Amino acid sequence: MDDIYRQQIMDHYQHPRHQGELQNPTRREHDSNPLCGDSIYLDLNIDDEGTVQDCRFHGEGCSISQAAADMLCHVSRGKSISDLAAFDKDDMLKLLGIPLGPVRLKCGLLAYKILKVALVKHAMGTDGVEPHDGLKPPSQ
Amino acid sequence: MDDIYRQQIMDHYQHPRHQGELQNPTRREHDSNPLCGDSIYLDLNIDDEGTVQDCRFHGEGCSISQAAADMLCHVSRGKSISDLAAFDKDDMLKLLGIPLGPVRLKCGLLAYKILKVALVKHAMGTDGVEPHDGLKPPSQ
Amino acid sequence: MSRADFPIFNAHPELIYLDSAATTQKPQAVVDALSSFYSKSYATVHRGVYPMGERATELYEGARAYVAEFLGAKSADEVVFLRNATEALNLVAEAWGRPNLGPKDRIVTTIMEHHSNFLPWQRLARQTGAELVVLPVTGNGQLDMEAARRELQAGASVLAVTMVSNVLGTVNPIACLAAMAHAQGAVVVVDGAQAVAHRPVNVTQMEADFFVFSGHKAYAPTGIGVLWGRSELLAQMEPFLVGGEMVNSVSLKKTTFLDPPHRFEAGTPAVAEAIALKGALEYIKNIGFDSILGQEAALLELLLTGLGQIPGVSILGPEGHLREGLVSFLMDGVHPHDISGFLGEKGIAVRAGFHCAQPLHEALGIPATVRASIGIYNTEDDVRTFLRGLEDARALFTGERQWTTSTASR
Amino acid sequence: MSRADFPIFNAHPELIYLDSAATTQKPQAVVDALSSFYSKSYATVHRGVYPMGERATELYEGARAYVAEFLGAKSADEVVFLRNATEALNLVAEAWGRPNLGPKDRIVTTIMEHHSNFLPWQRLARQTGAELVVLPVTGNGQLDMEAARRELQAGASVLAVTMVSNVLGTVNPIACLAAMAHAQGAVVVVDGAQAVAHRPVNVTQMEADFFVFSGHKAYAPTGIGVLWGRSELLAQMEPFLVGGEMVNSVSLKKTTFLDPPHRFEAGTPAVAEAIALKGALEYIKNIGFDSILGQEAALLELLLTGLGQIPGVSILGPEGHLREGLVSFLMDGVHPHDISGFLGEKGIAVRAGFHCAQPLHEALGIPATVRASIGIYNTEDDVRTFLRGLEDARALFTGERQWTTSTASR
Ligand SMILES: Cc1ncc(COP(=O)(O)O)c(C=O)c1O
Ligand SMILES: Cc1ncc(COP(=O)(O)O)c(C=O)c1O
Repeated sequence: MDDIYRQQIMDHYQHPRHQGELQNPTRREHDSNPLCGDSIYLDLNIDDEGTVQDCRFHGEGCSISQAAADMLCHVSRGKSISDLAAFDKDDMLKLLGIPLGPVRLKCGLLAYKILKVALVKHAMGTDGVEPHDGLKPPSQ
Repeated sequence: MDDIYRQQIMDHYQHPRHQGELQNPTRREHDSNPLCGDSIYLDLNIDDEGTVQDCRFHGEGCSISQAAADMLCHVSRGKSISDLAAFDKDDMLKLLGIPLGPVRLKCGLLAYKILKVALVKHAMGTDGVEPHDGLKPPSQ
Repeated sequence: MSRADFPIFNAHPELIYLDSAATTQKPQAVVDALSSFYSKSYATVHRGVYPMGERATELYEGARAYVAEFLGAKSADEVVFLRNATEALNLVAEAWGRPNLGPKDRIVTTIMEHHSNFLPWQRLARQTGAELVVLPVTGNGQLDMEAARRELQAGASVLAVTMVSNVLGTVNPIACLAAMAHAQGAVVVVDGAQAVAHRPVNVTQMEADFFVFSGHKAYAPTGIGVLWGRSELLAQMEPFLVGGEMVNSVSLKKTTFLDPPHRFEAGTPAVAEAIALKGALEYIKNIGFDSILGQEAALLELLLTGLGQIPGVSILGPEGHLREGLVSFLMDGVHPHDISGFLGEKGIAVRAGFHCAQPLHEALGIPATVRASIGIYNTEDDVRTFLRGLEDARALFTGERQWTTSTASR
Repeated sequence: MSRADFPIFNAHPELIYLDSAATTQKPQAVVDALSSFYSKSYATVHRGVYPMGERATELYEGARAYVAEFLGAKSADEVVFLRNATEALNLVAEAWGRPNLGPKDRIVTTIMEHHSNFLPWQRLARQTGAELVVLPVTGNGQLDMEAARRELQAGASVLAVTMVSNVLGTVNPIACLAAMAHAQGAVVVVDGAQAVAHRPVNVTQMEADFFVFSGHKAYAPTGIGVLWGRSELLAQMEPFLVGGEMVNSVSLKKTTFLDPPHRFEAGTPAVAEAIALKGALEYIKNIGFDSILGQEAALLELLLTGLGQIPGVSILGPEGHLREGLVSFLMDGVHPHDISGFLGEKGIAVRAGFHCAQPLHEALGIPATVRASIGIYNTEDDVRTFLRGLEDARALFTGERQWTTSTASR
């Protein structure tokens, strides 16, 4: 039953759609899982209306961290930041579809964590106010 | 079988022969077992020939530490310091005659330890030389 | 009743164990928790990307969450696993205290502290120049609240106080002390070593800033202790020990550390012990504090009454005031060591000495005491046999009776 | 053969455990040592004047004596029981290093150290102003002895070095390094975490000054580690943690401490764990290092040969040189995490990551590695199944083969 998800993960891993860098991202955010060496950069182009016009990732890591990043870019493109504020941990895990133990959970959620931080910084950077509730950086 | 020794310990404890202080001891030495509150002073009168002319103890503590001190005073009186150098831990334990666990061993050996230190100090004090082998302070 | 849960009484059916304030015996459930973890799920935590490693991590982190709940903490991230209460108190003194205290600061503690909640502050005070203020006890063995109020109002940066005295049995009014301390901006460090197995603890309600305890006094294995700390404080603190398992990234130039609680758990932790600690706390919860408080109070009453009837016995600690199920006492003319040695040979385990509270003994002007302390497995018979043994010891050591074979054997 | 001694393989007959460098499984004898102590002789140590307390003390101090003998130490008083190797290394850095080092001193260590033997020195160097010198490895994964000689001759106050690298498997020539270090008056701190379970250790012969290891990597429980130190050095050191059980006498004015080793064991120690550690070392001694060395070398050979035949695999660590039964490697195009995750689902436990040796990975310019490591219970079949699993992982993650149900299940 997991197999279809696994195949999908392998597919995103081996044939990523959104890997690469943006030329002039409005925001570039990075994070890593030092324990396993996963490291991801997320580039975002967010327009004045707060819509994610484009989204790309690069970096290194295991199939799960890379596939998760690719899937997340796919989901994010064209979404408004308030749509994305509603996208939570569980949604990310549902997207991946396979059960993850405590260690690999970190791989699966790395890109998600980066996106959340990027959106918070964006919110703070553009209007200088504290992020509203939906945009708090997720606690580790 | 231990009973005769126990009776003897109780007898020394309840009717000590050598409890008290010497008027002008040539050496007074003190030590304690802080964990249980045993505390003993040993007064010695050692003459120029190195003979223990008199020996008394005072202080507080359990039956074993007090009886051991009393017994040790008894043994020491009239002995030369070289005789006493040969008197070792095992002799002290034999004198007590009952098996002692690791904690009460410290009670049983407190007076013995004090005597050994006193003799070493005496040796160092009188002729200013390092104590010879038989007079090393016992390691804890 | 619960005596049957403890295998030690199977091996020693006659054993009367009245030294639970030193360390408690272990229920079968805790012994089994260890065996079962080692036999079925053993692996290192936080690292293994294989199912057994993930399972071990879940068990370990699950134990942390359970401890947090047991203590009424807001989050599992506030719970740090260490070796014992002593290590936890040292960690607070060093990692929180040392960088925050200087010659202008006052460290307030009490004369009834266990060495483990006294020495770390004594050393810190000496080395930082902070003033060490030691609150006295009243004639009734309670903390002198008047002095507490006065000294705290004079300014305090830390209040380090035990929830329950391991010598007097006094239960201190922590919430009240914490309120007074917080009014001065002091950080409140509570030593819960004698409390967790015997009465409900809620760190949030008592408004502590740090709270520590040892597993081995709460029916759990040796080798595991807990530091609970308010997350804002833990977050500001530098690591205490450094090494594997607590880093974010390490390089020759720059090293960064994990967030609490892992920042404070350097090296491979006591995984099995933490998991078995959860088992022990579950055991306590299952019996329930209502039942524990009731049972222990009844035995304490019996103990206090019985001791009061033995000539020459004087009892330490508060009268007619909330107290823990432990009693320290003196007997005229009989050295504590002799009492505990004599009872020990009769299979009755009680403690003699300073109970790691020498300053208190010094302040009270007494050399050493005997302490009988109650655990979940004790019965009325235990207390009665102990009291009879004590009578025998008195008769014998005061010379009222001679030592005979029948005296010595039980 | 010895696999049958380990209950984990009873619970999981198919388990292939190749992560012994992280932590070892426990033989029944060790699990039994814990149960039996808790069920028959449990009490606190050094205090109880009752037979069970005395028995527990004898067992605990007996374990210390056994560890001393196992390490070839001169005296049991040189053995301190702590939580793990990490705590032991922190203790050395803080209690010996901090008061003895300053801006003129050089701390020499190596790039192959585990974080636990690196971070305490990195922190100490920063805070005292001492210089931290990190010796490199050669292209063949050995310690660069030329650099070692040069740097030590340039002056050194400490040499902190691992006996066996937990990533490269390299066995370092400790006696030779110690001689060079001592010629400069340096103190030699040896991290024996990866050694004690696999090869004979003699601290006297290797002329170490401090030697540390963790029980859990030597078939013993979690929560117990050992610091061995030369008695002259231990005697000069102030306590690290302070509290109960390590004092001579305490008062408001003056506190004095016990002699080593107890000076360094504040609070109630991990009594049961120390006793079970003795059980584990006895287990090792009974099998014998001749047999262990032979068996592990044979499996290592098989492992190295097999890995060498898989396309795209590159092996870390020395070739044709003494090495431990552990191999870290990389596979072209497949992330270490995926390898270990994939194998994990097949019941094969290997580790992926930096293995708490990030500086080494950084120096070698590699992101993370997979590590397979051998214990006393491993068989040739284990290694063969592992190698087959690795082939499958390669085929799958490089896209040579598609993910199917048959790939995933074993
Ligand atoms: C070489 C080496 N040193 C030190 C350690 C730290 O051991 P522990 O985590 O048990 O303190 C390890 C184990 O991870 C190791 O392999
Ligand atoms: C009140 C109190 N605090 C602290 C401790 C120290 O506990 P541990 O020795 O487990 O660290 C004890 C136990 O002896 C205690 O009774």
